[in-house]
Amino acid sequence: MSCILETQGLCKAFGAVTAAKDVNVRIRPGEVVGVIGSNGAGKTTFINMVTGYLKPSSGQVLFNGQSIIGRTPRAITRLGMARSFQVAQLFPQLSVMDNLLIAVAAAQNPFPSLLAPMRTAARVALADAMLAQFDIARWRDTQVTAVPQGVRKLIDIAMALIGEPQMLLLDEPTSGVSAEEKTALMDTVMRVVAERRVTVLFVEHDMDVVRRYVSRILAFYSGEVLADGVPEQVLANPRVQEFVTGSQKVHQRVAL
Amino acid sequence: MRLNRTELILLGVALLLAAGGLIAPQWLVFLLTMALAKSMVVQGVVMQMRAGLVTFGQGLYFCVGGYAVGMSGHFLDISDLALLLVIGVGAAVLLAMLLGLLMTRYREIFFAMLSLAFSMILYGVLVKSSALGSTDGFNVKAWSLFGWSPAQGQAPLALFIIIVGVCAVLAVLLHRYSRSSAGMMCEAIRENEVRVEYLGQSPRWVLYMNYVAAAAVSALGGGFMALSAGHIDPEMAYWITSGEFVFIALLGGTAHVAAPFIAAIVFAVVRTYAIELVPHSWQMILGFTLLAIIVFLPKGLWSLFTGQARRAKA
Amino acid sequence: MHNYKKTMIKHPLALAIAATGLALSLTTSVQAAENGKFRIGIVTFLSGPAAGPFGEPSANAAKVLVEGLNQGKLPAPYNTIGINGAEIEVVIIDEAGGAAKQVEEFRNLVQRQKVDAVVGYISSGDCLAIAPVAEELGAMTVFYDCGTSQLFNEDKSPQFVFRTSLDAAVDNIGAARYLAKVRPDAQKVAGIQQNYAWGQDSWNDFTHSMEQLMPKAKVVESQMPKVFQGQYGAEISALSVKRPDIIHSSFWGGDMEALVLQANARGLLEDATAVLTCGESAIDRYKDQAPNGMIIGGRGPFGAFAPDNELNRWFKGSYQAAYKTDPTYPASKMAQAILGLKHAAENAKVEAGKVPAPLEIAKAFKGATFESVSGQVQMARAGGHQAMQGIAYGEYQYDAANKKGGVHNVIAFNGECVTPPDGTTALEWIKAGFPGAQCN
Amino acid sequence: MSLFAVLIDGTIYASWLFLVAAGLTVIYGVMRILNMAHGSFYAIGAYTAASLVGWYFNNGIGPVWAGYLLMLGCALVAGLIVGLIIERGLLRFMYGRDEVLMVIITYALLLVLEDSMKMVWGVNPYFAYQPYAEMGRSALAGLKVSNYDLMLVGVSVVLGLCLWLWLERTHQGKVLRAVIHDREVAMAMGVNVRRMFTLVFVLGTMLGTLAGALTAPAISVVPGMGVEIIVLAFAVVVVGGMGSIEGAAVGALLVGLSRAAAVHYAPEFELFVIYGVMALVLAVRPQGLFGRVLARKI
Repeated sequence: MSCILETQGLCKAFGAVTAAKDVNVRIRPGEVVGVIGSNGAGKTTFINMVTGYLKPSSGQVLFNGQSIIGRTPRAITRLGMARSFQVAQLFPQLSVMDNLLIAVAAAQNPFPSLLAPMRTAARVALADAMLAQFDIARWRDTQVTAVPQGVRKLIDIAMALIGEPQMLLLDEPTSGVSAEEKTALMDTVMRVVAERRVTVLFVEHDMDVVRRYVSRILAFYSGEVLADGVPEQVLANPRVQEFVTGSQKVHQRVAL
Repeated sequence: MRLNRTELILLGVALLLAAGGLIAPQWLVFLLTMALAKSMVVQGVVMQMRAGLVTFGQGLYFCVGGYAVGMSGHFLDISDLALLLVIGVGAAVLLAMLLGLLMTRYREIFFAMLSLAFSMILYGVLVKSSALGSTDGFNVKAWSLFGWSPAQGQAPLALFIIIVGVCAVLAVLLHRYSRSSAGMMCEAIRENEVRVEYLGQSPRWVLYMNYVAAAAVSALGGGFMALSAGHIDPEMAYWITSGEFVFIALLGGTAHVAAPFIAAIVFAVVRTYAIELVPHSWQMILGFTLLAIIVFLPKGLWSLFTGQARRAKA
Repeated sequence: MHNYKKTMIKHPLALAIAATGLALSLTTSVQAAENGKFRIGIVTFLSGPAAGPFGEPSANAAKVLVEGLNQGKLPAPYNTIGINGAEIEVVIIDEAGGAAKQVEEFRNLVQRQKVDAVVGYISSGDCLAIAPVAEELGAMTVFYDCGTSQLFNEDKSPQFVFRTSLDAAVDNIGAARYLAKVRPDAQKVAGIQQNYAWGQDSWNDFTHSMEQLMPKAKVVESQMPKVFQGQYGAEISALSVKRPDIIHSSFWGGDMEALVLQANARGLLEDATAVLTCGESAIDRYKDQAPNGMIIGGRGPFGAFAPDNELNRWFKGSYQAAYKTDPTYPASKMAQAILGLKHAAENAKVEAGKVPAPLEIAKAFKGATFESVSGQVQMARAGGHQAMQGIAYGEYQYDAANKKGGVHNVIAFNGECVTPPDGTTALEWIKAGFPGAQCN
Repeated sequence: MSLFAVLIDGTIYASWLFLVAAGLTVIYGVMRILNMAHGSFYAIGAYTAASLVGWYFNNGIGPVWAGYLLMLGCALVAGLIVGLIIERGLLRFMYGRDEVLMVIITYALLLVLEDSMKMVWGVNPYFAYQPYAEMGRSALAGLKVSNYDLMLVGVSVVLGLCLWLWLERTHQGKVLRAVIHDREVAMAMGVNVRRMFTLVFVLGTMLGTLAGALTAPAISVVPGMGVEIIVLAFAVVVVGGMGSIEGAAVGALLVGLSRAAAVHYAPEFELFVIYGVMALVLAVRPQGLFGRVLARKI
């Protein structure tokens, strides 16, 4: 059956370090896939390669069956694959509304017009709708620097979704968010992506969060896919427990 | 085209200024003309500052505009002001479209240094070319406008009214540009270029358009400078000149399209009195002014109008 | 976006700032109204590398002279108070900053400061830019130093613009004539000039003059370092490998001193004779770092080349008294310009104590002959707007006993010998072989 | 013959360029401040040396060798004082500001210093030639070269080595490189970055004044001399890669040799050589020969 995203023998080496070794992944439309793995396992590298920020040393990436190797992130975004970031990538000096308006304008026209004003009623309506959907409308006119972390992550994702992507890659959506907020935040995000029928692949450290939303897990270890399957099965896998979830707890202890 | 309040106010101020020119003493009229000519170059600097790029070579386009006007007057015997300015802007745009391909690859200090290098190369070429009077430069022929040429001694006032008109139009256009998608995209690039890329927009394309547009505006200033001063020399492309434009840009701030105009006028007045009152240490006064602005008004004189000074500092 | 109008009212401070300019300017233009004094605007370099060698001495000379004139201390024919009985008042302006800025400041001097005459300008670029403005404003203007041959080719029918200094071509014609007299056997000529208009023109005039006067001599090397470079190691090597007999240079100020020091230390000036057209301006500073016999000029009969007349004795004396050093040529030239202005103003035939109008001064200045610290000056060129004087060259001699530099076997050439006649540019005249030149 | 001359002249000029550029690159490397006022430091060094040395020799105070010590000593002291005043009194309040804004702050500083120098030393040239003349000259393959210039080559080589060793071999150097590499991490590791900044800025200032002092005897010290060398020093630093000592050395050699070659073979192009080299290098290697590219982590 058809895949929305498929990688074939994806490899990436930074000098001596291998960040990805023969990664073969096939994602079907409508799936919600979780990617787990300790730090440096190559999760973010994977996303960066798929979205064109990094060029793989070798291998192939197919989006809806067409190769997107060597394309710029903007080209890939326009094809319908959007992403969010570990650290929310926003325009700090601008208001939340302006952030979204820029996203709308960018999505609507690859060649921005020089004199027509960016802020049109139509665009504002679109942005407002998005804010409402994530219910963060009350932050509408605040400067981003004054907005709490959790909300920033939501804005980051909202901006990614404004272009109506078919697929969304979430890079640690809950990182930098306090444990209490996590579930609330993820509920919102998952509600919205479900409403928009977007295929989702998200990187996450917190196993409870992963269990709660995904239909399938990819476990990364030192650039390789250790296991791929339904959550129970993957999390039961001894090697996963040894290298991923286990080291995960250690990692968290270290971090504290 | 419908004008919003800000634009109406800009045009109103311009009208007042033009009217003031009729009663103001001649030297003041001339001083304002020069200040406005410079302010156009400063607009070019500010356009790039909004995109997070500081150029130490905007003198390049200032100079190209000036020389294109002067040379078309000398070698092509063109005296029509409008035509001359169009030629000046055209020349600058062509050059910018070429250099822009390279410049848009650079950011931060490297952009600053490379822009400086290019304007210094032009400076070198002009110093070498004795046909253009080398460092002495040459005098620009008197101008006419659509067949009408101003009476003896009336040229400065006429030019003042023209430049005020041009500045008014420019102000409205730039005001719209700053609110347009492209203008906002520049700010977005300054804030976070990677994100802009991931929104499906090409930062380099936006910066390229911005660079060329800035060059055109600056060249217009250069052309007016040539016509009002009546003389041009390679000094226009020297890095100190470009530094002065950055100076004025910071003085005004990037918050509003009117800021560079006000800053240029304030600068001209401060400098001329500094030179008159303390001929031996006027640079020092400029230096302290600049430091004071940076420390107390990080967003420039304009923050006095909006009361942002404190907020910006915090 | 914030509402412009409302915030304006919310911030009167802002309004104040924005309005300061206009307010200030209007007030002072009132204060600078005519006050019965003869206001002279002095423009010369007060900052930058030209301030030390040229600007400072010029400004000092102006002060000494104006003070002397206001107290009527000068010897005849200038022993009358001030200018035409009116006390002199000077406004000094810095020439640094480029021609465009100078045009602006010139207009301020005339229209805001209401000066009765402007005396100044060292940079040729500034002179070229100022001339048309002076004519447009009908402002009495005396250029005291700039030497570009272009000045009166651009300003064809001058009315208010005068130049009491010599065309730079004269320096180099004089240099060539001097060489023809003292070094007729010289074979290889090299040159080093600052890479800008002054240097390029000087070298041009000199080489063409040499072709006429010393056809046997060949140019073996020409160096054009960036102005104010200060380091001439490579240039000196490039010159010395060509083993020239003569090295011509139009260097001035710090560059010249650095060149002499470095070239001398590396033995270049022992094998070759240097000809420095501006050499005199550092005569007190070379000490034993310049070889005896180095040929130096003073851009006219100025400084060390100035004649020993009563006027010059007074000038030297009071300059010495005020600044503990002899006046160099820029000082003499400034003095000459002011004296010329006084002479013209007092022959403008207006009642004593009145300040004559620019046109009246100009009429009297045109073609005038006046006494100066450099002897007699005739405004004999460019329809009576350009001074004609002789020029002198000599060899540097260091008197180790009392640590003082001087000039030996000075040869002076009279004006008709080195000055191109009206209607031809300097270069044409040189290439034609100096037709009509009468040499003493 | 003239090829040999090119090498000699190029090396001498390069060593001077390195002296001038060293302070600039050290400050930029650690503090990310492209210091426009560096030229003024150079000028201050030159003025201090020239005025004191002139006074020392003209009044025959003491032996010649002491004159050299005086020359260097006073320049270093001047650098120490000026550096401390500026860093403590102004810059430390500006840290964390945008890189380009720092450039402009130092530009303002330059304007102020230029006029302050006029107030202290006036506008008349200072001409302290004795140290230069005293050393005499030697002939290399028929080319007469001033020993002072040869000495300059030695000095800058030694200086370069010292800086390099200091950065690469000493503990303090390691800490500094940590600051250069990642300021936050260095802070986290408990490095007192503020003190490092003070140290480095004063060092950079002293390098600047030292360069001035060493140049003074060969030239005539005039107002505006500082402004003239800034762009030159920038070019060298940008070519070599900003913040890298070895880069500055290579950049200096590249610029010095190409300029010497131009002077000997194509005097016409001497004026463009420096900017030509700079534009060329940047076009090929935007970060300069030895510059590091910092990929943005997302």
